[in-house]
Amino acid sequence: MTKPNAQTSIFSGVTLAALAAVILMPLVLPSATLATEILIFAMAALGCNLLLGYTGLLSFGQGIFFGGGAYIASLSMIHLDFGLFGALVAAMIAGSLLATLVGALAIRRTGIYFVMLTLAFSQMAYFLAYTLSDWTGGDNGLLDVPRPALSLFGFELADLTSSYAFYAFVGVLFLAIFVFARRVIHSPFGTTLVAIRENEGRASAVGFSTNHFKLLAFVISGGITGIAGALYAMLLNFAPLSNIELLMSENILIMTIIGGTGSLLGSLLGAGTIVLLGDLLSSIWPRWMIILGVALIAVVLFMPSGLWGGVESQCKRWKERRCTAGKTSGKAQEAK
Amino acid sequence: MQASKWKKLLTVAVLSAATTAVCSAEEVTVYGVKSLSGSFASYGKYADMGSKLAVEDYGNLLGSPVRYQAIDTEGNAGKAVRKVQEAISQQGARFFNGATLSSTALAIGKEVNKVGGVFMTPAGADELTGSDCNMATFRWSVPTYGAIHETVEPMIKAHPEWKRWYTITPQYVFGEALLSNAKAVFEAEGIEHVGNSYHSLQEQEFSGYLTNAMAAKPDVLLLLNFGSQSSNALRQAVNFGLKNQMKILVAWSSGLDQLQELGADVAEGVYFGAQYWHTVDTPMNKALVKRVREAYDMNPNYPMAADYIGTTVILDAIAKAGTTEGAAVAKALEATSYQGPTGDEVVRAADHQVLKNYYLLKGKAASEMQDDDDYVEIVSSGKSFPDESSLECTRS
Amino acid sequence: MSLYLFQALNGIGLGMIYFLISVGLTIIFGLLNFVNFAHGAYYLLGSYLCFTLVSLTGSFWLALVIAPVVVAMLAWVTEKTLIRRAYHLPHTFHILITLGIALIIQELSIAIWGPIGKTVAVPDALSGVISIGDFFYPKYRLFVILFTAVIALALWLLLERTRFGALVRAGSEDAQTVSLLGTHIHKLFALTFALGVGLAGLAGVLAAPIRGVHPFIGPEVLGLAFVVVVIGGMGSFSGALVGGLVVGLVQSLMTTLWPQGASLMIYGAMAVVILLRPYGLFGRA
Amino acid sequence: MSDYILETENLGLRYGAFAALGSVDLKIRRGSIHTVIGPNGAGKTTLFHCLTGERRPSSGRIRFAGRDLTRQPPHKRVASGMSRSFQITSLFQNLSVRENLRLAAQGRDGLGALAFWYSDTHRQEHVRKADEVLERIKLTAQANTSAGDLSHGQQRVLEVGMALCSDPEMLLLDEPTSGMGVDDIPVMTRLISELGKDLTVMLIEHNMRLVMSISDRITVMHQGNILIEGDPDQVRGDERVKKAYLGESGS
Repeated sequence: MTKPNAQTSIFSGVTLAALAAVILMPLVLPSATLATEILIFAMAALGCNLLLGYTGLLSFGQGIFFGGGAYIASLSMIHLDFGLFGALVAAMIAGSLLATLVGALAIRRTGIYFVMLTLAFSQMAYFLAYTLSDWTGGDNGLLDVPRPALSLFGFELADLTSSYAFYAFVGVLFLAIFVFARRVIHSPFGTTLVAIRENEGRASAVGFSTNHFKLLAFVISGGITGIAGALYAMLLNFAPLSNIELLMSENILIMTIIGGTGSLLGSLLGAGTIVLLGDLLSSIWPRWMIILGVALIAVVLFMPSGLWGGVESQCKRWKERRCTAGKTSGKAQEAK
Repeated sequence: MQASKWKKLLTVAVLSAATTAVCSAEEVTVYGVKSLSGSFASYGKYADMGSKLAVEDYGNLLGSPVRYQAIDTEGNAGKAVRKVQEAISQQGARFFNGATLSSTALAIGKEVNKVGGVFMTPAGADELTGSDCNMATFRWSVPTYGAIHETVEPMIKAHPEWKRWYTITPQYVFGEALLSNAKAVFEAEGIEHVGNSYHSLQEQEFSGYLTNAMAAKPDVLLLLNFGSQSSNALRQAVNFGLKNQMKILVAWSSGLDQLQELGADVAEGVYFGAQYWHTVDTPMNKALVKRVREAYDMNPNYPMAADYIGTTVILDAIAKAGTTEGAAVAKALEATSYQGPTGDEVVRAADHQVLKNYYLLKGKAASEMQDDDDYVEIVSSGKSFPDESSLECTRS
Repeated sequence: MSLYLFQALNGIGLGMIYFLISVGLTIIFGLLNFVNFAHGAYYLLGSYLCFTLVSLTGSFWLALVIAPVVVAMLAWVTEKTLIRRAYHLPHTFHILITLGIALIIQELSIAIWGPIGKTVAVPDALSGVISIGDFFYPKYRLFVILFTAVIALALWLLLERTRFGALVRAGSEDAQTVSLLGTHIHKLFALTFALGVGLAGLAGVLAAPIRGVHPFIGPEVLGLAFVVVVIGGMGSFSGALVGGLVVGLVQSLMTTLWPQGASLMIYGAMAVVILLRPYGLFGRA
Repeated sequence: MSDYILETENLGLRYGAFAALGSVDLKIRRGSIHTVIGPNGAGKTTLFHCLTGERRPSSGRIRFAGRDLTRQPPHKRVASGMSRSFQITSLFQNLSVRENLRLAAQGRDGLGALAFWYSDTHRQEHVRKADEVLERIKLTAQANTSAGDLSHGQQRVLEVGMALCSDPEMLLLDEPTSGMGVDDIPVMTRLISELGKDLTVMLIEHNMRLVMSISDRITVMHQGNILIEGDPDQVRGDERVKKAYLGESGS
């Protein structure tokens, strides 16, 4: 959790790593749609990470924002002829509004009761979506969701029908959100979130009205997750009810935690791992979720800072070994 | 940090190289969309076995052996659609069969239609051959219309004294479709519909609804839910002793697998509607049962039979069209008639609905069962489909 | 009128099963301050073991005794090997590790018992119904109500009248105190975890003849247990009892009044309770 | 402007029949070091919590710098110029000492810190403030160490330093030497008396030697009420105080 003070410029190593991942993924993965799915869930995990990793809020409500974003984007395109950006903005606003609602109520409680509240809201949102079947398509899902062309001021810039074109669009958007998220966590606001995560009582004592901060964290997280939901609907041309199920919230959480809370690249790594694990293993062994279960346990026991944390500490150890080998041998390795 | 990134990319690269190497297809490949993992595994496993067997049995097509590839939906419509997209764009997939969930089937139908492929599904949603029909989508299962007509009507005909009916309906699109069909039949036959209970998508506790049903004192309790919900509703109805007070009809059962789950004690005396039953006396079914017993040492159940025939029919159409060009195959499939497991089956050109029998079954007592799977006797069977003039399907 | 009475009886029966599921969760949370997301999976295991024992021995009564004990023993082993090592971590990790365990139990169950559900027959002695006025009520469900009531009483005595119970209660107040008393806190934790999970297994056994056995029942059961525990108050025995009965009754009566909204209502009620009475009806700060 | 920066009037807090705080009229003179002492259960901590806003009093009023802040939440009191430390060390354990202080300084911005669109380093004044306090509490050498890795004595000092970052007019210290080793106490004593030169300090403390050496004024509490108030010599000589402490092992 060491925070380099000076390295907050946009083009830091972390951002370059994200850029490299975005460029390389479609080249090494079997398809652009798979890569797109990873980026979309990485976005959702990023949103979740702002809450969990940086503010310490474990929210089972991420599916509400994801599903809400997907529905609103789809409906605005189907019924109101919204274009690409219009739909994305609508989804972002929807995600933020839903997050404001859920957040405002949930942050009135802390600890496990907070978690339970988000869980209850998640179930309610699901039942609501399924009851409003005239709008959401209920159990059948919302079909015929368009994927509009990329256009600005009426000029069509690019057709996104091809999976690679759409990937490129999602990739650019992902990087924008990634940079934005980095900006957020290194802003006065973001550092205050970390303070709240570390010690809410003290944060309040030094003058922060912590609830306002938690709420804004929810709003930003909801907005990002809403955009991810919208992109998912555009990818599939379809907004299934499963978007808003508790299972979706659970998946987003698992991606975030497995990847590593409190690191943005961890979210990308976590989303990539879970999506790929499902994609590769499910075709080999239908009971592949046993492996997922074992992985979850292993992360808790051996890698509480997630895969990214594990990678980082491996690197550190490796570097230290290289450094100390030259000078004095040994001792630095004990540093945790 | 640099090193860690490379480490990660390297693993990704190795993993993906392994998957891309698999696919290079000149031959015909049928893609089976099956819920192998996730919460509909009970269905997908047997559906997959059915498709696999069909491809195996087919042998050569257009000069080379047919290939089969399963796509695991992970029980999630989103995953399913994404994987179908991938198969279409990366491997040029055009021929698909399967999908349990209505939402999955509807969305996949749209994707396959975009590239002019063929998709044969046994899913339940009437929209597949109704408002959301398209050139690519074909449906093997009888729609809710037929399921109600072929179960409720024969019961009324045989027992005119059963005048009071009570329904329990899951409140979503599919349940509503069954209910509105049932209401129409009740009206036409002069049946008194003494009440209906709606329940939600995730309900597993039916005692409350059953109490309401008991209070209405019906002659017949009609369960319009399916899967584990209908199993639990039925179990609990039996617990409540409803079997002694009224007849029970499960209009949309999944057949053998559901009866195996319920057991003879629960099923005895209960009526079931089913798309397929393995003792149906048709030449093709006899061959199928024999083949499945050889291959898997079991009797074929509905998902297995449905996806066996679904896959076979697609392959036949490809042979008939003499090409793997999707649109031509779809055309070839339209208006064909063939011998299926339920006897004569016809693909209706207007909406791509397969016209086939639906069965009314009645549970036997355990003592009357000839073998482990002999849970029911077939009471009646027949074909009922909405008129071509009243179809909702408007395909350009 | 009698319809509502009947629904109320139903609600009590349902509520008692919910109580059994939730009381284990609540005891574990109270003492260990640990959230067990695998609770529903252990319930599932109880159901499946019941099925296997009934089909092997033909005796439901044997299953009723053995299955919960086996589940409790498994829980004890899991506590020793895995859970214990996560106590010092934040709740996030409790949730994660038990989610992992739940996944493994669920998938292994499918691998062992197959994806198709199973039915457990009601024991012969309890099959059939007794008539109450115009209505019939299943003997088995009455048995469940009475049996659970006995279990609840026994549990209450265990917690209120024994040294073990005193330690559990003291530990729920302040884990430090108990270790100061010189008690092996590890042993106490393991026993409590096994007891709580064993109760979930027992609930699974009792529910099997009513609900059947289905590999994906775990999350639903878990969700309900959370609702009950949150309404009643985390860590409170009487909270689990009252919460269970309230949820059972509400669910049962709602099926007559507004069926579609039953689920929405329950989660809505839970949210309202947390917001108005932060620590549930019987919870402490 | 009144001589007194903080005045409470009839301040009380009841839990049912039990009065944790009876009726307290406390006046703290601007620029003084004012200590509240008393045996365990005397109500010191409850009084402290009412002043910081952690507990809402059931009766009475609190006036600070001429304003009534009886009902103000804790975080708003910071903006009024009141700042506190904790009895049990309460730091951002995983963050560096400098970041701890910088965040504490940022607390003064209140809702202004909601800004998420610019980098935190833009607000140099917080960094400067942090460095200034680092000097003052003599932890500059440890600036980049994680707060959790400091020695206990250093953590206690940082605890006080955190309270300084908001440029308060008045400092409320909750047992600043709590848990400190004998060797570290003089450091704290020096720090507090130095702070007393610039601001008003109110503290709760058990260490009598420290109390007697630095306090300008001492209030002794007993059973939820003020027993006496006076300068160190007056308190030292008072019989009632000795009696009140008698139950305790002579601290």
